[in-house]
Amino acid sequence: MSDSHDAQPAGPYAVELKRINKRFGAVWANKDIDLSVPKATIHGIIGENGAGKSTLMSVLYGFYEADSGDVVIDGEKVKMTNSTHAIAHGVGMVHQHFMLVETLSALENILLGAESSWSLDASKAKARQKLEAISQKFGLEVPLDEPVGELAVGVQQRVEILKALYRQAKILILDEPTGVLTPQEADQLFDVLRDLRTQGVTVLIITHKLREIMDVTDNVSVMRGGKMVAHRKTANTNAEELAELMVGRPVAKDLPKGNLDQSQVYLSVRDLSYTDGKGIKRLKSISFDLHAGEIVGLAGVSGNGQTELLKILSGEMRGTSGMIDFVADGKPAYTCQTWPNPKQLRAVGVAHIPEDRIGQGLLKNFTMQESAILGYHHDASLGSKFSLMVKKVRDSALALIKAFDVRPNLPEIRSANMSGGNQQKLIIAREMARQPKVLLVGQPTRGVDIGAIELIYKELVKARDAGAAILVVSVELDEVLTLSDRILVMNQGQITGELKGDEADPRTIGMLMASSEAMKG
Amino acid sequence: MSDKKNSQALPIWLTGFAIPVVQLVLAFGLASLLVLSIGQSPLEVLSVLFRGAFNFDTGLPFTLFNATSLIFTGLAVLVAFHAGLFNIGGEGQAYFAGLGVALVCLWLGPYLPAPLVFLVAIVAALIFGGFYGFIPGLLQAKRGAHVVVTTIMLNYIMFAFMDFVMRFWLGKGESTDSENFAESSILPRLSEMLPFLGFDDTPLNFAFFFALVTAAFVWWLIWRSRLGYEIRVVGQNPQAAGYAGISVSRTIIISMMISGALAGLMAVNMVYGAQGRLSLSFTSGIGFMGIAVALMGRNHPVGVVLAALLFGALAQGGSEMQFDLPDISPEFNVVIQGLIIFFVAALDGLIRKPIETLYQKKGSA
Amino acid sequence: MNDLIVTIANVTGSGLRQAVPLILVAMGGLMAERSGTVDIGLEGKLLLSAFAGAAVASLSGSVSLAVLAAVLTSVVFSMLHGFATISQKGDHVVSGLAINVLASGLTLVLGQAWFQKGGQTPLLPDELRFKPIVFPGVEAVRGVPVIGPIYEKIISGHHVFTYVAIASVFLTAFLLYRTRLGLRIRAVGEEPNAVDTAGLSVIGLRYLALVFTGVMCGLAGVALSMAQNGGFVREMSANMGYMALAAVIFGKWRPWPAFWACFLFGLLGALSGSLQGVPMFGLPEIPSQIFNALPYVLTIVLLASFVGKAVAPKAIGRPYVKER
Amino acid sequence: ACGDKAPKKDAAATDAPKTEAKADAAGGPAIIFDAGGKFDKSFNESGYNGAEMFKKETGKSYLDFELKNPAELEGVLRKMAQRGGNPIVTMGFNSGEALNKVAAELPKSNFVIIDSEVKQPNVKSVQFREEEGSFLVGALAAMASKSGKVGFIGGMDIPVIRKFSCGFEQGAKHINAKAEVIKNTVGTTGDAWNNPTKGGELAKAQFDRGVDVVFAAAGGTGNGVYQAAKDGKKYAIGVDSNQNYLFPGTMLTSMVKRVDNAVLAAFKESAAGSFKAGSVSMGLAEDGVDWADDEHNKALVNDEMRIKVNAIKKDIIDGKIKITCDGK
Ligand SMILES: Nc1ncnc2c1ncn2[C@@H]1O[C@H](COP(=O)(O)OP(=O)(O)OP(=O)(O)O)[C@@H](O)[C@H]1O
Ligand SMILES: Nc1ncnc2c1ncn2[C@@H]1O[C@H](COP(=O)(O)OP(=O)(O)OP(=O)(O)O)[C@@H](O)[C@H]1O
Ligand SMILES: [Mg+2]
Ligand SMILES: [Mg+2]
Repeated sequence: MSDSHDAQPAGPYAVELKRINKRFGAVWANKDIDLSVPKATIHGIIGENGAGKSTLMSVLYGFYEADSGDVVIDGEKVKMTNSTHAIAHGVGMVHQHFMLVETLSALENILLGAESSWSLDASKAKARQKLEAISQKFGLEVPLDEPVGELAVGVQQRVEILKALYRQAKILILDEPTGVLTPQEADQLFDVLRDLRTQGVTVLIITHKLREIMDVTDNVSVMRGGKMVAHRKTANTNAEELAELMVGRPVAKDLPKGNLDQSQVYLSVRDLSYTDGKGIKRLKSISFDLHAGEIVGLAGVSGNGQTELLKILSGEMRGTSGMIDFVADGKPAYTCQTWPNPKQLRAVGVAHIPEDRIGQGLLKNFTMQESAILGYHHDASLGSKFSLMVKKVRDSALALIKAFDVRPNLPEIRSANMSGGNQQKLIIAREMARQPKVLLVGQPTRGVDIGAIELIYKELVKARDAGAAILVVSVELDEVLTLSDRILVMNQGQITGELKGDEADPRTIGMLMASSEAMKG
Repeated sequence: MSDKKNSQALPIWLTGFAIPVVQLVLAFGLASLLVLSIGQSPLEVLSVLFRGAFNFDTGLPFTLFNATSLIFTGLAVLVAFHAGLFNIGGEGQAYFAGLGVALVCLWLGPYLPAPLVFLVAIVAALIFGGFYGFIPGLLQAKRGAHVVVTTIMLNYIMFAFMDFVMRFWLGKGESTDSENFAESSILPRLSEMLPFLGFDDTPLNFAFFFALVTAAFVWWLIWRSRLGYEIRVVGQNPQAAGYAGISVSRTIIISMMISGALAGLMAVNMVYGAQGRLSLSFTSGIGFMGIAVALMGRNHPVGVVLAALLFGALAQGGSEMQFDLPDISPEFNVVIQGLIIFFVAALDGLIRKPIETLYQKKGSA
Repeated sequence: MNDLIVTIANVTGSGLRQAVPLILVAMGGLMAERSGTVDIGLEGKLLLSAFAGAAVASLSGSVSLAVLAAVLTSVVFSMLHGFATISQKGDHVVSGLAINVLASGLTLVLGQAWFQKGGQTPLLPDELRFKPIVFPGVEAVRGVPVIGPIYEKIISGHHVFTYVAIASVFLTAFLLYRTRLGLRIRAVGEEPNAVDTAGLSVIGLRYLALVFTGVMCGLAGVALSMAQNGGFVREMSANMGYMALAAVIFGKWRPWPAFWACFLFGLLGALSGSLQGVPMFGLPEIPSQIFNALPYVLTIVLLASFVGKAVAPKAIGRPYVKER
Repeated sequence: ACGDKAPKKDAAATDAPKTEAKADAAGGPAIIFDAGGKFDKSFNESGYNGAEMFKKETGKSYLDFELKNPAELEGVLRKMAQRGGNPIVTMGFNSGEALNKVAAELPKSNFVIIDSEVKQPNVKSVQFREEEGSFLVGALAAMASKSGKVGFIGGMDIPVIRKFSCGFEQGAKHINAKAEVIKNTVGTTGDAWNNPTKGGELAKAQFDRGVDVVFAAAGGTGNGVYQAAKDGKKYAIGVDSNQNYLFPGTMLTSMVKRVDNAVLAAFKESAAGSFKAGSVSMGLAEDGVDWADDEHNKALVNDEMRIKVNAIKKDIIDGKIKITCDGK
């Protein structure tokens, strides 16, 4: 296995990118990129965070204009300076960060820019018919009249795909479409992609999950540091080789864990219930214990109450009823109403890595070092009673940067200018730095490349071995299986199953989760 | 905001000084055209404006005096802005604070020693102004009533209230002013504190230094204090605030109180410092101008001080124009202000970007 | 009883008239804000167009030229705002504020230069004004209880801009919710990225919305100086632009609620005027300040008790740059 | 050089000579207008007319200044003194306290204040008995009114304006004891003097309540009132200057307040070196206030009315009719 280029797959090509260059200021996101995608195939693109995948696809979609290079579609060189051009040439894209207007209905979102007449009502009526046909053909059901913001992410994803299909995309680009999907939803999506392929649609898909690459693609291209480093026929490669191509070194597979005394309870939850503003019961009498030195994985299809549970335990939201006992603080159990707020909890050793890192975990316009103290900004070590000392804040950020290899090594950089993977590393570093007794973790590796995943897993296990009690909420079954000493499965706001980590297998868990799906449907 | 990263590489003299100067020149250039169009000499207008604003006799002290009030109201807008709130209520907050200051000076002034009056008057300004900022803060935090709407309404309510106060209570005889305060309960003027400067006959008073100190304090508050950190988190992203355990509603209320209190300090300059009595409508739009000052100053205290000086100078130079150039209507000055706000603040990028790229090209070449 | 109805009809009619500039300006502001542009410069545009209308009317003697001039002036300043905020990505509030300051200076400087009346325009003769329209049959139904006063005072007897204002609400609501342009404008104020990737021009849509804003403010200015009054007086916009903006927020950025907010402001103004001097609660005289404050107090009470949290269009005030 | 009683003795003492030295440089009379501006079509404009009359009669120029906000006044007064303004006339109800202070500091300069009283040895206070003139127009209003209801619209609730409304009401009741006077105040800020729209609506509201003659004392806001009266075919009464010409056929009369005369007289006195400090009260007897009777309202005021009003005027001058208005 070498880094040398395989030949590009044979034509005829739906898409050819030739010597594409794209720079953002000093960052050379795409460097002399060539890519050829045969017609009616599914083509995977992989690479580390920041490798330039999204940029390349945005160039193909006309969202960014390349500094130099050509875009050739169906053998014809086309001008591609604007999404209008892409749409006109049958290119559709589902962006990594959804391009949906949350206040508009699904139908309106799909329609936007592709209305058939000046009258919205007429356009809607026409579109509704057309969409029904498309939905049926591909099994992509969405509630057309609900505001998109109120739909689950999986459904939003479908809206995005419908948007592209509605415009009769011949070339469909999907940028990390499975990042927020459950395995079941992802499989459904792949079925749709295969269907599309048989209809002659060419699909380009970006993902960090090699399993998915192996599963669904015909060819795969690997990017690293803004360059295209390899092309493979999927049939001729395997996950290990691809991982190595991406990271440039072999990636460790197994995760050694120490054997620990796990008898001491750190956090105890009893009969916790939560009813939301609309009167829907999101949590129904949840009870479980979290022990020192253990990682408990909370598996389940998203939208079954995991998010709410995390928010309540972290103090961000109040439960409706039930008791929570933080054993380590030596105080009696709290009720839902007296459970402290996140700031107080962090001070006594309950840390929280949020599911939504950009939305919650940091502040785009803050510097990295300012984001690095979020939630700990009352820590005595950072200054005097009322003031924060810049030097101390900076030093604490540098410590995190060092411990977690956060890049770039510049505490003054704007948080928004860090890559997603590095944002995630910074947040994890921040929450783990003060050796919390209880660590609540939501989707730790969402959108993160395998190199970073490896690091994050190692650090979580290190914290566990140091005696922390860790609750990991994840929709990635592999993740839950890899990390957990014990696995809880959530289903419609209840805990429906508990398995020992080494006894659990994907099938059993999948069934517990699937049953909840069936009940929902 | 996104060009911050780029501008880090550029020297401060360029971004903070040279570019604004070019922008100012452009604004004045356009104003000159207008002057020409009404048949006057732009050079003369400019020199009168400039001399009027900066001559050492009366110009400079008046400029500084005007700036003092603007610094306070500008800082008020700034603090609220960092909490994500747009406080249009500086006018009402300062007006009410004026009442607080006046009551202290009228009631306690004759009995307390001057330093004590000073303290109590400032505290009164803070409390009255703060209280009138607290109301919209509370309504926003607890009831979701938008601050922009409530502060506009509260301004009018305060105008009516103070009208009532002056009419039925504090107004002296047939006048719409209160009694003059006792001499000992008026803030010392600069001409008394530093007689060698020779700023006689000008209302410039101790409040000017107080404004500078306040600006420094606000800088510390926003960028160096723990509370300021929380204020900025809430202003940037309320979700993140919830995650970090920062109470959004509490922070909103506190920020509005601070904002109102800062606006209230304007009354220290006007009521306690310059006028030595409470008069009807003494705020006369200065609370409102604070918005322009804060935004021109890029919501940074140093910027606020500079912007306040600029507007203070314009107001003073403009009033000098009335004496020396009676043929130009006094409102001309307002046009110049508008042009400056437009060119220096709103159209910032138009001039800034080309200059910056030019500079960078030269640097790399 | 009939007296009461007559009084109510009178107050309602007056409230409606007072709301006219507010409604027109609010519809304009609403469109701008829905497209993502904060427009605090409504006040300035109102003032400028009021001046342009009255000035051109008295200089040219032509009503249509005057209306054209008012609308054009307002549109030009709207485009200036667009240039600063959309093209140059400047701060929306600053640009709006600059326009307001410019407006209050320019109207006076130009007015003084052209008419030498301290910034006022000459009084407009009747033929250069929009007079109230009396509907047919007013005389006939005058005596009829309830219907008579309602027909005479609320429905009939307004100048044309009252009807234009109401039509503008229908128009705005229709444009926004029933046409594809409206869909696009709503989208661009929330998620310009989505609009861009749908192959639409973010900039074009925002400018277009601002043209609408300009036209509306222009009409409001004409209503002010050529219908409700007969000429321009300095600062005659009297903060109506800010009140209209407040109404847009009060109405949570939706046309009909914003209209009702404007109407409420107008009505409260009318009420406070007609309650003054009426003996009440056995008191000889209630201070006028109480009546002057009344509309604002009631607005706050309503806002805090019923209206609830207003959520602005998500992308409002933020320049559109392609970044994450 | 300064009086011992002046509290800020040192500061004043050092600056007084300086002020005087400069005073010789330019010189001439000066007038300071309040925030309404010199073309407000009423109070300030009347003062402006007086200054212009002086210019025309003597060929001498004068200094003037429009205040942008009341807080400026003290500074402007001082600056006027430095530039040799003598006398310095300041217009408006809210300049009293500022002048009181400045006049004490600058004993060598002479000041005139219109519409307020300042007791200083170098200040002449000119106040008008607006209630007397208002009484006359009130009487005329009641005579012209068919409904027996007349209206008053004042800019702000301030003492001067209350003298107008008080006199107006008593005048109306003098003619018709059952006359009803409906009063409105436009606002609580300086904007109230420049809000014709609101003025118009207040007038219309009064018309709806049966008023058929309305008297406005509200500066530029009056324009809206008169326009509304014209549109509604009612009568209106102007204020300060003679505003009859604005809408012949609508303007019943105007309550003229001869600020112009007061300014002219002050300027002239000073020019002649005979400035007299002290308080002056100008009423009907002194030609300080009056009702306007000219060709524009000839059609509206018939001889019977004219005779009656002039009789009342005489009675007031003779003290037979007593008007009690204290402004509070
Ligand atoms: N709008 C932008 N402005 C500036 N730099 C950008 C922008 N978009 C991308 N970049 C930079 O270009 C490089 C490539 O980014 P890109 O998003 O294409 O990476 P990626 O391969 O999609 O990574 P991931 O797997 O995390 O999605 C990165 O270094 C990134 O910082
Ligand atoms: N707007 C930007 N301007 C300048 N540099 C940027 C910008 N955005 C990102 N970068 C830089 O590019 C690098 C990688 O960023 P990028 O956004 O591609 O990460 P990412 O891994 O793709 O994130 P994600 O996986 O969440 O998409 C980082 O070092 C960051 O500093
Ligand atoms: Mg990326
Ligand atoms: Mg990407």
